[in-house]
Amino acid sequence: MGFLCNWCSYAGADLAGVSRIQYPTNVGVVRVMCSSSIDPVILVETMIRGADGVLVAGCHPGDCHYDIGNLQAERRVKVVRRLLDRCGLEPQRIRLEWVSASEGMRYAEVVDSFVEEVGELGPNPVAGDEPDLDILERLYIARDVLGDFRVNLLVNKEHQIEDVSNVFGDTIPKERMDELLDTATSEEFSRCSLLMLARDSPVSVQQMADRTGLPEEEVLDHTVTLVDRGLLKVDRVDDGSPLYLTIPQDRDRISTLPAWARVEKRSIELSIKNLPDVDEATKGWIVRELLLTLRCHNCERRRSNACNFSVCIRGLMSGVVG
Amino acid sequence: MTEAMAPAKEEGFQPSILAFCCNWCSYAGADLAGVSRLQYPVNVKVLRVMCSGRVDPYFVMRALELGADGVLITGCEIGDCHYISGNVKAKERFERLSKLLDQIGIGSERIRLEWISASDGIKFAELMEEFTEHITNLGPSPLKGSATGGV
Amino acid sequence: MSDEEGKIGAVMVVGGGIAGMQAALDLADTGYLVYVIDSSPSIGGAMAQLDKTFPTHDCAMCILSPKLVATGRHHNVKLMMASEIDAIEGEPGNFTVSVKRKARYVDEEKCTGCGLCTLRCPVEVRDEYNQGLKLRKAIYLKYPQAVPPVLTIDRDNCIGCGVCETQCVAGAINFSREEELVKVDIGSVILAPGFSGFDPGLKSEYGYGVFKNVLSSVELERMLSATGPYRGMVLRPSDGRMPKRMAFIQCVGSRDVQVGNPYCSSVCCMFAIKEAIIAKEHTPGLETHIFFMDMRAFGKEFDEYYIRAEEEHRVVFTRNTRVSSVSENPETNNLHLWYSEHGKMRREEYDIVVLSVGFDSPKDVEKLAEKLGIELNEHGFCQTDMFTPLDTSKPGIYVCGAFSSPKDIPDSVAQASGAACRAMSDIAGARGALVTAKEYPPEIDVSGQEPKVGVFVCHCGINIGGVLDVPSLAEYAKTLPNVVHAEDNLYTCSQDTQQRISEVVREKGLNRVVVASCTPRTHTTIFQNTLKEAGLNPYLFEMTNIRDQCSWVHMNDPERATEKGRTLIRMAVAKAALLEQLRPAEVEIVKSALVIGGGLSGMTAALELSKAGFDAHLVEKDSELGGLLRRIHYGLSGEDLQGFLKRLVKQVEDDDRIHVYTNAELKEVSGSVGNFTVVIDSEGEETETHQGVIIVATGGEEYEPTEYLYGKDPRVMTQLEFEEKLAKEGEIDAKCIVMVHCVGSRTAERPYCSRVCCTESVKNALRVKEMDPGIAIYSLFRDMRTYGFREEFYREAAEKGVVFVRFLEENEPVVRVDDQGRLEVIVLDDILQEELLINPDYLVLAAATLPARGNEELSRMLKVPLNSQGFFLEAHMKLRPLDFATDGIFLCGLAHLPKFFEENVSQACGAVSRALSILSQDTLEGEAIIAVVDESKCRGCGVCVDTCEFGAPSLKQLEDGRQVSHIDEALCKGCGSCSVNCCNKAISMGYFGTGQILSMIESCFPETETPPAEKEVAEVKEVTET
Amino acid sequence: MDKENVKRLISDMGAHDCVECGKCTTVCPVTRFNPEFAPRLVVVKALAGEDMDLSKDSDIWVCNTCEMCNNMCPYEVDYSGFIRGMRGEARREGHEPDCTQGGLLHAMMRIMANSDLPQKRLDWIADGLKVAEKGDVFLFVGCLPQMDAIFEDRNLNLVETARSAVRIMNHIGIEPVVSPKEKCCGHDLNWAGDEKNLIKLMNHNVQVIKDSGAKTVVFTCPECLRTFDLDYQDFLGDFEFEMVHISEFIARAIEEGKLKFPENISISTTFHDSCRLGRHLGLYDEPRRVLAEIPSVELVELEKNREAATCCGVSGFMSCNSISKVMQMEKMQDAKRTGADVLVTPCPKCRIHLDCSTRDETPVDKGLVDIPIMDFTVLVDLALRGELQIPDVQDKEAEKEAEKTE
Repeated sequence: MGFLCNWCSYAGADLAGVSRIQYPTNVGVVRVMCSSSIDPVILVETMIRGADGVLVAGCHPGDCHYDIGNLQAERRVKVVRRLLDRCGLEPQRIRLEWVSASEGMRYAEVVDSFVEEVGELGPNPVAGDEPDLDILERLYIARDVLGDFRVNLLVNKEHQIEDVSNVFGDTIPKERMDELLDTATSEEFSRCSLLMLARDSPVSVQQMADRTGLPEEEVLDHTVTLVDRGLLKVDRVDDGSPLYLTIPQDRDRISTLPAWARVEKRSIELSIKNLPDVDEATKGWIVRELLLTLRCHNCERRRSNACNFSVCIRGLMSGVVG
Repeated sequence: MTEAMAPAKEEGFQPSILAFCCNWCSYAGADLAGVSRLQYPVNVKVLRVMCSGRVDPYFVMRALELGADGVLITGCEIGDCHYISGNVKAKERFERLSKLLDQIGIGSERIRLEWISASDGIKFAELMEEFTEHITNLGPSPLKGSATGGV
Repeated sequence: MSDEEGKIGAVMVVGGGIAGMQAALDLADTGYLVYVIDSSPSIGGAMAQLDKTFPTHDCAMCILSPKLVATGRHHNVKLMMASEIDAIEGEPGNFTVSVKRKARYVDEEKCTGCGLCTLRCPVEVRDEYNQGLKLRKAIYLKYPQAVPPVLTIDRDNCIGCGVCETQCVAGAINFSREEELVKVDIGSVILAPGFSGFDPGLKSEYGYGVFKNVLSSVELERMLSATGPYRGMVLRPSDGRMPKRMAFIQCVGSRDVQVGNPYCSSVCCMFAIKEAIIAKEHTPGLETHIFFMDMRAFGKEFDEYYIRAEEEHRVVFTRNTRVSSVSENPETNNLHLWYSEHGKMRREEYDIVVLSVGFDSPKDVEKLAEKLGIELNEHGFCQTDMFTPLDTSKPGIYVCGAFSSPKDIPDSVAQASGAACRAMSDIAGARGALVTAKEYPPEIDVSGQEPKVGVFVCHCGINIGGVLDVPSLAEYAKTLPNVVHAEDNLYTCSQDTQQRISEVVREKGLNRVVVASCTPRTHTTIFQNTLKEAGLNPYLFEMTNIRDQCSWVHMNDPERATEKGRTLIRMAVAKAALLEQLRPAEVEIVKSALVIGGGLSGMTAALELSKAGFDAHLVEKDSELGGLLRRIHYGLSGEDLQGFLKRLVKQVEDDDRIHVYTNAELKEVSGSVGNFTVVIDSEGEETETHQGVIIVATGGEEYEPTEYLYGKDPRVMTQLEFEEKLAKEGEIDAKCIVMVHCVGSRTAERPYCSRVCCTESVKNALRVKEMDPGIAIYSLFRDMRTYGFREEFYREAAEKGVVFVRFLEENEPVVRVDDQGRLEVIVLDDILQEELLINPDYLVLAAATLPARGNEELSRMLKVPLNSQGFFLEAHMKLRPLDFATDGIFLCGLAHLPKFFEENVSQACGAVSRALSILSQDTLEGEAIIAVVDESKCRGCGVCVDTCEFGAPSLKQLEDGRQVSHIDEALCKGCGSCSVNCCNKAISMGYFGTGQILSMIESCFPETETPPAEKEVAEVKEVTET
Repeated sequence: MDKENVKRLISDMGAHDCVECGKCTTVCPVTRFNPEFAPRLVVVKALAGEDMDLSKDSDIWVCNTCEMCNNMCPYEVDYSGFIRGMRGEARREGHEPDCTQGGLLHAMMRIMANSDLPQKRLDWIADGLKVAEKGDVFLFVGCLPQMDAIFEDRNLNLVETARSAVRIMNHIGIEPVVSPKEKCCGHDLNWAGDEKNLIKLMNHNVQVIKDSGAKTVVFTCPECLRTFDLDYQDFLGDFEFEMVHISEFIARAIEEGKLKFPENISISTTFHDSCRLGRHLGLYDEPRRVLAEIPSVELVELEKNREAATCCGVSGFMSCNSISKVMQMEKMQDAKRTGADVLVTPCPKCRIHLDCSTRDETPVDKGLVDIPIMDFTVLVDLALRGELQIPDVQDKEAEKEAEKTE
């Protein structure tokens, strides 16, 4: 599978075609406006779908039509590579190449060498009808990691903070950012795997440590964070060790409501439904509008889903909160 | 004169129950049950007093006479009373009132005294559930629509 | 004290821990402007990290949050967080301090503490508050209940990605803030920076930081706390399992010259016992084992707590054992403890080992001391002396809390009040200068008017509106009797609706307001405030809870929940119609204080009161002042106490504001806070005085031993008698002296520790060694309780050859006279396990300190309780050690508990500061919801007098000879028990009147007619025929 | 206020004959301490047809209905009947009396009237007492067990009166009928103007007695007897069964020689003529004859006795206030002055009110009023069994100590 940025590498591929330069047929090409517009989740998704290798091609640093798109892509691929490694797949299955519009020949060589390299690595273990379930599960975990805000945010902000300037007007050295990104990626990967493990039946720290191979104290540390985020809970204590269970995130909860307000959509629609002579569309609009206009009555601001009412001590201070 | 038949348990009978809650502990427990969104039946209406020691036996008798199916008195755990011994007095009066209700036939199982501390939201919700069910099983108060009475 | 100009009525408190907060509240209540400076982003200090507190097992946060909110909300207190003192100049009463305010990048006015920004912050950092057991983000709130509730950006860890700013709904984040320097003018400074925990890693032999399951006591405390990492569960960090066996090693970083902390940190013993008990509660089947040298349980009810821990909670105590080292079994991460017992090396295995870490001086305190120009002692704590324990070396700057010497919470709180009093003494003239109060429009008298009720039903967003049909409730309210206006609002308690309510009140001439919304427990004050602003008496207001007790709990049954809402509103309107105007009673405060007891505490209190500009009436039962101090001659470092006593007595007698009554006792005390009527019988002549407050300082007495041949042999004497002998004779001819500790203390009959006698024995032993080092001294003790810096004198005594012999309670020393008439003492040495036989020339007994004989009588007269041992029982053992439950009466000195000279001085100043928070006011507002007596119906049977716990009702004679009940408005708390016990309902309650409650009951059950409808008499006729 | 009813009331009670001589006002115990109240004024106002203020603190509720005025009135104006009528009128307009115990007893009586509940009221029948389902003699117990429950903390042990009555009857070979169906006689509701519920209770009680086939109904409580004898028969005409007070019953048994009293310790008593027994029913001599029969019992008459006996301060648990307290003090001082060992009263209500007046604080010195109080029937029963002794005074302090050690 190949993702080619419209301005450089796709043009390069066309040039190879115009110059009738032959190259293997294995690479299916997808044109994208810029190499940075490929969300890392898509890269993992393609591997899950069984692609043996993914090629990302963009403009040479400096030529990017969108100024720094290619640098972003480079960082994203680095993260995905690291995650693939954690999943037990060879990182080389994903390759990033700079191909300018004039380099038809280079494009073909790139395709040649990539097809050959992937050939040596052999087929994607999760492809076909009996995929390697263990790796597949870890790929799903990788997808969860990339779906969460933390890793994405660090990757996206990396350029701004390292090269330009952060909000304080100074920059953070590259090593520190990379080290931060590495720890974040591996931490989130471990946490998502714990959540996956504890989804159906409660598991203890030892069981999680054995199944994921992580050291027990690290597993314990992660459980603390996951419990704090409201994603994990202690189901029961059995013979001295607590068993953890993932908390299913139900869909019916109204997202713009604070976590504690477990008022379901159903009851809002209930109170709106008997509004006389109002058509369905308007009713839908009213429900949405009502939810958006909620103002927190002690801070006068639009309510948000993390506005943890009981913590809002400003309310307590003004005698408003119990 | 035939033995007064136990009033038939109308299905769908929804008892109406009055609860006296003391401001410092049980009312706070009720609020905590609210904040933690513990669901419990609608039948109980709360009347706030400063202390369970403020609940006069006549209030309970008057409520029963007016058709209350059950009356709950709640207060602080012994030793926690904001006024030191309000709940102790409430307990003494409750025992005397129970004897009287047994004697005149209403039966003391229609009234209940419970200690709920300010952090006992769950206990409050469970009490609401259990007492409503208990009164539902007992059936409506014999004094309801009591204008008929007589021979 | 005339108000010389130039004195500034403001005080700066450095440190926002429990001591800083107590000092700030005392000062603010007395009318001073207070700046509280704290280097951390919010106040709370070390106490905020605690789960439970010893010995009462109060939840630390439950008793701390009221103080937090009070300090945060007090209109005389300004919080300056994340700030440090940069420089100070000026002289006592007029300082200018420049304060360096670190940028926290969050605007304190706008931030509501909602924590939304923390969700999206990508940077995770180890959380210091949770001792690193938990993670926090780069933008964080120190702990959930932090005050002020403002987030802070940790500049060192933040990568500046700016996500938090995008998330902040309040727009409170502003990255451009820089560090600023602020100049503040104040009158005095109080230092309460607390302490820093000893880093257990420095004791490498215990493997902290190397072995995973070796914890510090603070880490365990965090684990035990519900807001801690494991939500209250104790888990082994190595494998997340609950431990079976847990060991505590005491004196880690205390009583340890090697690490430079030779002193004792005073609290770790009791802290360990508490943690051992609570850990067992959280972990079923856990065995806890404490290794210690001396169990220093010297505070109030500490010894009973220690005994209960051993007998009831089965905590195992191994005495006299200092664990030498800890090793780990790599597979199981279990730990092996190596210690010697009776000479043999022992090894035991545990799942978790807890190191009871001691106190170090606060972080970078040298810098602070240098800036302020105050001296520190060799351990980095503040240098104070025995006579002025609250003053630093620089005049105008005072100290309290752990910074002066390691101490527990009650002692810190007492010292904090003391420091507040000392700080006020410099600026007494400027009291109230910089403080303002809130005004309200004149109140309209609605009595006699027809009730006109306004009903406001609240949506509370969708909290109520989502379940109840609020508009229909408002419509229904219109149909109720006496209701002239009803409406529903999205947020009744929001600012604009408050204005709306005042408008409607004026427009429609409402004289009753009913609000149907959430819980009255928290919101009544807001609405009552609005009524006052609209010119209505605040008690013409009734609130009914249709949120916490209706919509939130009946979500799946909206129809019947709305029906219940209607009933609740009907009940509220029924009561509202009968509400009457209530005005809280105002009590004139007499500007003078009564001090009972003319010992050290009493005299110090009287002098401080006079300095603050108030008269003090000092009542002393003996013929001369001084109390127990008359028998003490020198301090630990040889200070001349008798000289000090003479000067103190002279000061007291010369002060014209102090009226001394000797050979005096109290005949009778009546009245209540602000106006006590006190009859003093001094030398036969009775004088009746009126006092605003009372300070109890009745001191204590030395125990007359009955054991060890005391009184039968002149060579046996108590420590005080021995001290007098040494002081008088200046030398002693003896070869061998034996001292016995815990004589009369820590017995079955008196299970408390008299706290001072261990140190007293060491003092006398050192005195003897000074006179003649050749004299052999044996000190037979059970637990050496020389806590704090007194530990060094214990070590000095040991170095000078005093032989300390430990004996166990069960085998006490035996004393007899042998055949040659020599004294003979036989004791089983617990360490050597062999009997010692000594023939001393003198036997000195460390006799216990007993409560003063008159306490029993006084406690009945003042109606204040005694504890089981006969000492006075304070309002709250941890946070109100100097107050009684009854307002206006305070406590200090030995009357509270046996204590040292400097502790008495601190407590005396503290009691004065507590008293000034009342004396500084002109009037005191009492309770408004109180009992009201209908004198025509009252039979004067006195049942209400017996019922009331607060002594509010009393029988008074009317002119026509009838006796009727009279309620003392200042004492009545409004519980209503008396009105129920009154058989013909002569007493009713304001706001919870009998008629009002009955109207609510009747409106709650409308179906059956009330009273039963009238039937024709004719119906009677046909009955007779049957 | 309905003019017709008042007119009919005035004619029924013979109020026309009032010549406003004021004798009633002079003897009225309430007027002595409450100058604003005067029975004469009430009647005069009614006669003049003026609108009367019937709210709860008006004159009609302050009257103790002790019928001193009826007794004294030369023209036999039934003043207390008039007051009872006016209270019925006030009740119709929604006014209610000021009840003691917050109205707990009236509520209980209304509940009994308006429901038919299986009552549990015979627990007091101790072993050894023989009672019957059917029989000639019916013992009407009244609300003793209920009042014992309400006033439990005063441990008056009111039900002992019923036990003594049964013991006395068993002694002379009678097994009285005691019915679990019996309800409150309605005396208090009647005097509170609640005629409707009185009628319900009346119908029920009369039916119960008819079902038991009793010929004679013995009452230990004068208030029940007065309600049965006068009020019930006002409505239902004369009954076939005979109604007697326990004192008449015992006096008759003594005449028939069925009762002999053994030796007892000598005890001097003084007798309180309860208004209902005395002035309402005219039974003055029977109790005295019985006491005279007990050899060792000596009766010292109160200064104001028989028709002149003052009231115990409260009737029908209504309007108990400072005036009743002063009345009670005077009564108890009179009793103490007789020097008797014990004050005997035939009526349980008098006993409750007089005991209440002395057990707490008293405006006068405690020593002047601390004479113990004993029920007439209990005294006779003890005397019959030779176990008569002087009860100790209700000492509240001692009770409190006992409570503490419990």
